[in-house]
Amino acid sequence: MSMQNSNSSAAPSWPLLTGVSVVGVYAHFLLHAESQIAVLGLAVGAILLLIAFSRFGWTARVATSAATYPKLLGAGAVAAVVLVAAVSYEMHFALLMLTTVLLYSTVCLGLNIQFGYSGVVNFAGAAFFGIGSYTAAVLASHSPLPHLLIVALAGLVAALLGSLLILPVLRTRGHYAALITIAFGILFKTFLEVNDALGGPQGLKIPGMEILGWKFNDNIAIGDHELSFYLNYLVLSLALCAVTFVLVRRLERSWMGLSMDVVRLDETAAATFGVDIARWKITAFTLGNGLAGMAGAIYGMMTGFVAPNNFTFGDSLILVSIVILGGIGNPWGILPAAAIVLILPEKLQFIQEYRFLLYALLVILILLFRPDGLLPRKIRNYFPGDAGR
Amino acid sequence: TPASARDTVKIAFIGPLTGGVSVNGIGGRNSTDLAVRLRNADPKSKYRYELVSLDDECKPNVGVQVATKAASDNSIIAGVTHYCSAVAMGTVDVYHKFGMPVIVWGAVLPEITYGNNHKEIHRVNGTMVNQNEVAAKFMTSQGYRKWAIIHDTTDYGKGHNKYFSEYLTKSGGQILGTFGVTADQQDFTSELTKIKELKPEVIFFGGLTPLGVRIRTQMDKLGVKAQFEGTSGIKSDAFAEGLGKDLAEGSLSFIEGAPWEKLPGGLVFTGKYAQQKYAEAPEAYGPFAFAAANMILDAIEKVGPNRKKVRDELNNAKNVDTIIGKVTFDDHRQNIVPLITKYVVQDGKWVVWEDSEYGKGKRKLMGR
Amino acid sequence: MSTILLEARGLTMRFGGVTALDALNLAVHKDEVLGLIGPNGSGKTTFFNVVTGLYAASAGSVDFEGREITRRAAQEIYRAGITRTFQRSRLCLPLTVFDNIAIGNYQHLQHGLLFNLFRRQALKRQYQENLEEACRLLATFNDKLVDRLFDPVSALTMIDRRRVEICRALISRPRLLLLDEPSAGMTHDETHELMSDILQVRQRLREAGNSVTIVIIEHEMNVIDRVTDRCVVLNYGEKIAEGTYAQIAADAEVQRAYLGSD
Amino acid sequence: MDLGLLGQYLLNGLMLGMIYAMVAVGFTLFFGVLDVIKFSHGDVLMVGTFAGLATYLGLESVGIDSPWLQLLLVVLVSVSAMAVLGALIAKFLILPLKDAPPLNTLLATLMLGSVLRESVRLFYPNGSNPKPFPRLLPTDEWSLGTLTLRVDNLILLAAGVAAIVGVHLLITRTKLGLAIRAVAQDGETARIMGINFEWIVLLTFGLGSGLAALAGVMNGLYYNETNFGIGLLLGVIGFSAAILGGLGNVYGAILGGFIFAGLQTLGSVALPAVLPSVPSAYKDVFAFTAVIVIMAWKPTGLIAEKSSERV
Amino acid sequence: MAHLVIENITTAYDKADVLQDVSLEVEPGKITCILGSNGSGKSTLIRSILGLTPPRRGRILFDGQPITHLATHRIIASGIACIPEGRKVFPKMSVAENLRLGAYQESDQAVVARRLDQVHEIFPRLKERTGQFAGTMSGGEQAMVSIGRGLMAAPKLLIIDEPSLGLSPLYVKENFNVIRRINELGITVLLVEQNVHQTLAIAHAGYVLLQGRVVARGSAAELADNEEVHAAYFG
Ligand SMILES: Nc1ncnc2c1ncn2[C@@H]1O[C@H](COP(=O)(O)OP(=O)(O)OP(=O)(O)O)[C@@H](O)[C@H]1O
Ligand SMILES: Nc1ncnc2c1ncn2[C@@H]1O[C@H](COP(=O)(O)OP(=O)(O)OP(=O)(O)O)[C@@H](O)[C@H]1O
Ligand SMILES: [Mg+2]
Ligand SMILES: [Mg+2]
Repeated sequence: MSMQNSNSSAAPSWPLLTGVSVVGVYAHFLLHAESQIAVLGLAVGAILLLIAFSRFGWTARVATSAATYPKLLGAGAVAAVVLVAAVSYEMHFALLMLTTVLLYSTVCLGLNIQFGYSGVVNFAGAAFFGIGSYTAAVLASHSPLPHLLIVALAGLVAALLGSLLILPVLRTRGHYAALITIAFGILFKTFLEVNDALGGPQGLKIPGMEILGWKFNDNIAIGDHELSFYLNYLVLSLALCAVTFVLVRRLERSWMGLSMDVVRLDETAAATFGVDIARWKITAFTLGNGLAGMAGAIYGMMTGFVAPNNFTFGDSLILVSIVILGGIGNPWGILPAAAIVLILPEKLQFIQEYRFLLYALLVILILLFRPDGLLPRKIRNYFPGDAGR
Repeated sequence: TPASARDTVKIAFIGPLTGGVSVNGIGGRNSTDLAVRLRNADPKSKYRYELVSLDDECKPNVGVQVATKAASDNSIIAGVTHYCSAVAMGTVDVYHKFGMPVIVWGAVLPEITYGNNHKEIHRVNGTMVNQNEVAAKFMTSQGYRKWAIIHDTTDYGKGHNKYFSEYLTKSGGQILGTFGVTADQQDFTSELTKIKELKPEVIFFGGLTPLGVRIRTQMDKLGVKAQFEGTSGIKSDAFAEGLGKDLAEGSLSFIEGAPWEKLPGGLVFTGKYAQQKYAEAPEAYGPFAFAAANMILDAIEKVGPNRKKVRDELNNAKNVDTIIGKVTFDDHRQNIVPLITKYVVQDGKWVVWEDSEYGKGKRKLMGR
Repeated sequence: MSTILLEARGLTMRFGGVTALDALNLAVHKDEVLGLIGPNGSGKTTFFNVVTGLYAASAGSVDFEGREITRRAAQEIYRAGITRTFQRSRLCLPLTVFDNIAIGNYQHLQHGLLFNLFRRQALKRQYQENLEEACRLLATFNDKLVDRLFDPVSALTMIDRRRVEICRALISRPRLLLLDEPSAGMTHDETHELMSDILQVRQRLREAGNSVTIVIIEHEMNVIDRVTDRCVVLNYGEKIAEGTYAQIAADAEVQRAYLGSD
Repeated sequence: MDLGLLGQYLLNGLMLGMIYAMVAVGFTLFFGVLDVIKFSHGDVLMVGTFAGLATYLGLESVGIDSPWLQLLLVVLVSVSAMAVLGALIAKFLILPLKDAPPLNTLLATLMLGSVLRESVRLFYPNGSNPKPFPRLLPTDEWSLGTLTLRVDNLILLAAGVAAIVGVHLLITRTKLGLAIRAVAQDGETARIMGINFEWIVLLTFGLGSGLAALAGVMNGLYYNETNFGIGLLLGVIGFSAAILGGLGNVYGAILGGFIFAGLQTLGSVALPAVLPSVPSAYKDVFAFTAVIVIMAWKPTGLIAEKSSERV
Repeated sequence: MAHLVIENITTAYDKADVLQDVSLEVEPGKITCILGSNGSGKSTLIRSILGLTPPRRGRILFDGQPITHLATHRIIASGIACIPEGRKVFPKMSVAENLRLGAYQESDQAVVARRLDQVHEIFPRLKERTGQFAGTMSGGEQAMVSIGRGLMAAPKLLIIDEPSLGLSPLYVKENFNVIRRINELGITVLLVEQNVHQTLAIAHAGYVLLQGRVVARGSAAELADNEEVHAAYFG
């Protein structure tokens, strides 16, 4: 066989490490930037950095290096998040944002299985996220169940409610399928608002998380230092996000991923070669919704409150735009995209009522100049270091 | 002391600056900004104040986010916060947790103050309970008996529906039908046709200006002849402008607080507001935001920029003079509003009922 | 060579007013190469589509290895051992050559959640096996394609794509292979080579104990002459002739309707 | 319920359905041309209304006050302004994205919708408040018992029908329509046929946006009120209606529009009458549930596209 | 007159040049063919002429006018029509509409109707199936639609890319007859075909492309004897 298995040792690892560090440092400064000048400076800096990276071929080096050491890349990413979090240990807001980014990333990893692999469109991501939050609200207030179990149950409930849509989702395609989920999202929000059983439009309070007596909502005292209680949620979310990431990645690089891709690209060819279309669509839809539900539960417990207005069609679109901006099908794209989509509007607070306008314009510009997203999906390689790159 | 030598103290404003109800948020923001500017221009003030305004988009999750941002920033001493009730409900715990005193300037749900015992949470505007009690009694005293209710399905509309219906039945009014509508609904013809069939004397509307304008306009289109009665949410210039003089004529609204247009302080407010050339009007709740900001600024002047002290100072507010009348906080730090003011549109302007030709008997409400 | 592998009886397929297959009776014998020819629009592709379960027959039945497969789902028919190529190539263009071939082996791949996500070593073994088989197949058709195993199919020329499509149909070792105009657009030489390659793979599979029966649709009479054991000629969805190429080429009706007499 | 009221519901439903249908036809048109869902459609409609309103105010200020002349100019200015806007959108947003995945176009146009909406809110004088839209049509009315028939409604209904029929004829009967459809199915081959690809795309977007503006002005004339938020919901409903009917089919869009209006009317009036425990506020829940059920039953819309695929 | 001259064009898709320095000439009134194995750049050449993938260097003259960088519809307007590779019928349009689009630049209904009759005469199947969506037709039927559509344009120069792909032997013969007849009507033809025997039988002159370069040229008879052609096609 003429495959080359040998070139993996050639690429050095330091470009990868440098890349991860640069991104980490940048994220840190971005999280902490408050003044207009700082935000603008960081924006300009990002552009210059990107130009410099591609001009001197650094991007390619980082990419090769990343492809060679996937484990290192993962570890690096986790380490970067942990470091950024550690440095901001008492900055509640920064930690809240970081955790939000991680939870949204988890949801989008799920959406990515749906949109990116099996081609099931879902414009009701926020609704399933919301189902998770509501499940957590109900179970945590009215049952003695351990909270980690509640998170898992929230995922289950979201997946189960999603299966109400299975029949129409399986029968429709493309824009028609989009309508089903759009209708469901709107229906969900309106229903919660009209029906008072779950708090109606005013929403519900959710108790903070508690695992084995460890109260997530209390600040952590270490010696003289008070660490923000958000660190609790951050660690949990990071764990969920990282595990999800690894699993999604494995799923992509397996026969499951292959089957889903074929279902997305050509149902006729798929059927001719025995691919069980319904099975993969259901798997993707259910997995994705379940992930949204779990993330929603943690998010709900962290913010302590849930109301229908959190889960509008607009919020579902935010999720979809993260998936698209990141580069559909590439889990690595989701993290930076989630950071941009969530943190940018927040950093634009200083332009007040103009921020949404500017934000929308920025997204359009990204779409025009990076039509395949920030990090376009790569060719599948089933096992690290194998010939496929 | 020269202005530059004064220490800078930050206070926050939080409200909806984008989206459907942003008019009110921007009006509140401008009013708070006005209070800060006036204070900074005052040579007697001890500090230079800086306003940090944040947009909660009228969404609870965003609200919690920005509340955390403000509350976890210890340089921000206190806040003038929230127009939307669901957002306020979501954030009260955050303020409590971080110990930042805030005064709610627009959200009307009773539970915001009564649903917890957080010493940080105050409210200058009244709750929908006060408003609706007066509204129901006043209308029945005018001799009306039959109502149809339209309310939006947000916390605002649903709350108003609940309390108004309660007081109305107590005062002997009869409700022929209740219709919930979504906040972005455009067409009400089927609801109104149904109402036409029910032949009520009054249509009570619980919701905000944009919806109010649409419903009143479509009532006219369909020939629904009934008195139009709204809540505090329609008491805005935009309501009268959006309908035009003729259609708006005779519409009623009830709002907590003294009629600030008539108080000397209120006139100053209007004058100064105009001077700053804000692009947007203060809207109904701007004066509340202005009053809340001033209470906070006064407290800081008095006890210094310290959250706990400011909180305690605010807790004890009794008979504080503001442009919305005297403010006294009860044991839930809710302003015991001495007064609900009734307004009626007369010749394209909201006029205090007692001063209007209606109040004086020269013009008649519909069906009287 | 007389056991019947596939048998269509009274097979009829109507699209609105068009009758694409008209009570067709057709038998495919085990181990033969059957040429299916006929004028454009005579129903050849439709026959494939009905057999492979993409269209539901309006009437009639199809038996495969003695079991009825009429109107079964395409997936079931694939599992029964029938694969095909398409007249207009239907590959997943963004996917790699390997991916496109591997999916052809769907029934032999393990799809469990646990297997795929957690038993990575076992998966790797299965992956290696498929990789080797894909390479072996590709190498038969075009050595150079092996180096392009991890290129997206969209980067290949039309004829390489067709080769990939044939590999996809072969990797699962089907018992019946349906080829729809495999040589279209190829030069004389290329066609010749392609046919030899297909026969070579078939030979190899037979030696390994898998006999592959082939039905081939072609408009290139050289090919039909060279590779088929028997031919069936369709016109307006009906069988108008049957026999060896020499026999049908001499048939007057076939000449009139299809070959065109010189 | 008496006959007059029934007639009134029917008339309301018709008017509402007509407006939905006009928006849905716009969606169908765009979908027909570039296979794109242009989600900013509703917001273009809204901008069209504001353009009409501004024209009216301008005319008032220069002293032109004949209602018919005003009406003519309002429609003209609004339609042509939106046509230009539509063409610009096509040129700078849709065409550059034509090779990108369709979801990108969807997202880009959604964002564009936000840009338009926010721009009106921020830059139209006092744009965040509702605006009265002038009554330019005669308001004579006949009362038949409890049914009120108004001349302006009838005129609007007729205008809507005329606009939709006009668009339909244009698409199916003219050479331009042929070119539009050709470009939709295969841009490159359309060019080989000698069709000016870019021009046809711009033209179609101009046309669709002009139609949106017309719908916007009609919406304004009907409700005599407008605000920056009307586009969002009309967009979602128009999209639903277009899909419900079967994309790419003008009749489907019309049918979808009326069905959606019917569902909402039913939900707000009939539903509470039949099930007293269900208040009228559930009407959207009802309408969207019905949409999902209909889609499960007819997965390619009520008037399914004629299949053009084969293997 | 329909005189196409291609001077030293180089065309590329992304990076690699697909055509390198190609020059050729299509003489008015003649059938000129282009031979070449798969991927040698024949279709790319056609795309360059049509302005779909304009050349990076070199120029193309039609009747003495440069058309190198004109928009495609302008090039078509100058009297060129094309039957593209892979048929490219409009799948969601009826056969009749597909044919009508072929004569898009002709607005005289009578002329269009006359051409339609001619096409129906050549391909009776198309008349039978006027209302069928082209996308649902069999492979060969689609080829007929595509050829018929090209004929509807009544161009000065007709460019044909592998027209007999998927056609039955009878229609392949018919097809070559049609091309010859078209040519006899005075239409210049540029023909790309794999079917070398029959192509050289009707062509007047031809070129052989190999990996994007012209490696042989000459009259049909010369090419039939040419070594390279033999090597590539007759094995
Ligand atoms: N999905 C469909 N809808 C309508 N008609 C169809 C459909 N599929 C096939 N047909 C018609 O059925 C007839 C047979 O088509 P089929 O594709 O089987 O022909 P074929 O023998 O493969 O021809 P070719 O050699 O040209 O590929 C044709 O007339 C075709 O137009
Ligand atoms: N859109 C494209 N993008 C990139 N490369 C292309 C594209 N189209 C063709 N190519 C490449 O250009 C080369 C020439 O292709 P072309 O289609 O012109 O060949 P051809 O001679 O027409 O072949 P065939 O006989 O298969 O039709 C091939 O190597 C092909 O891979
Ligand atoms: Mg065929
Ligand atoms: Mg070619």
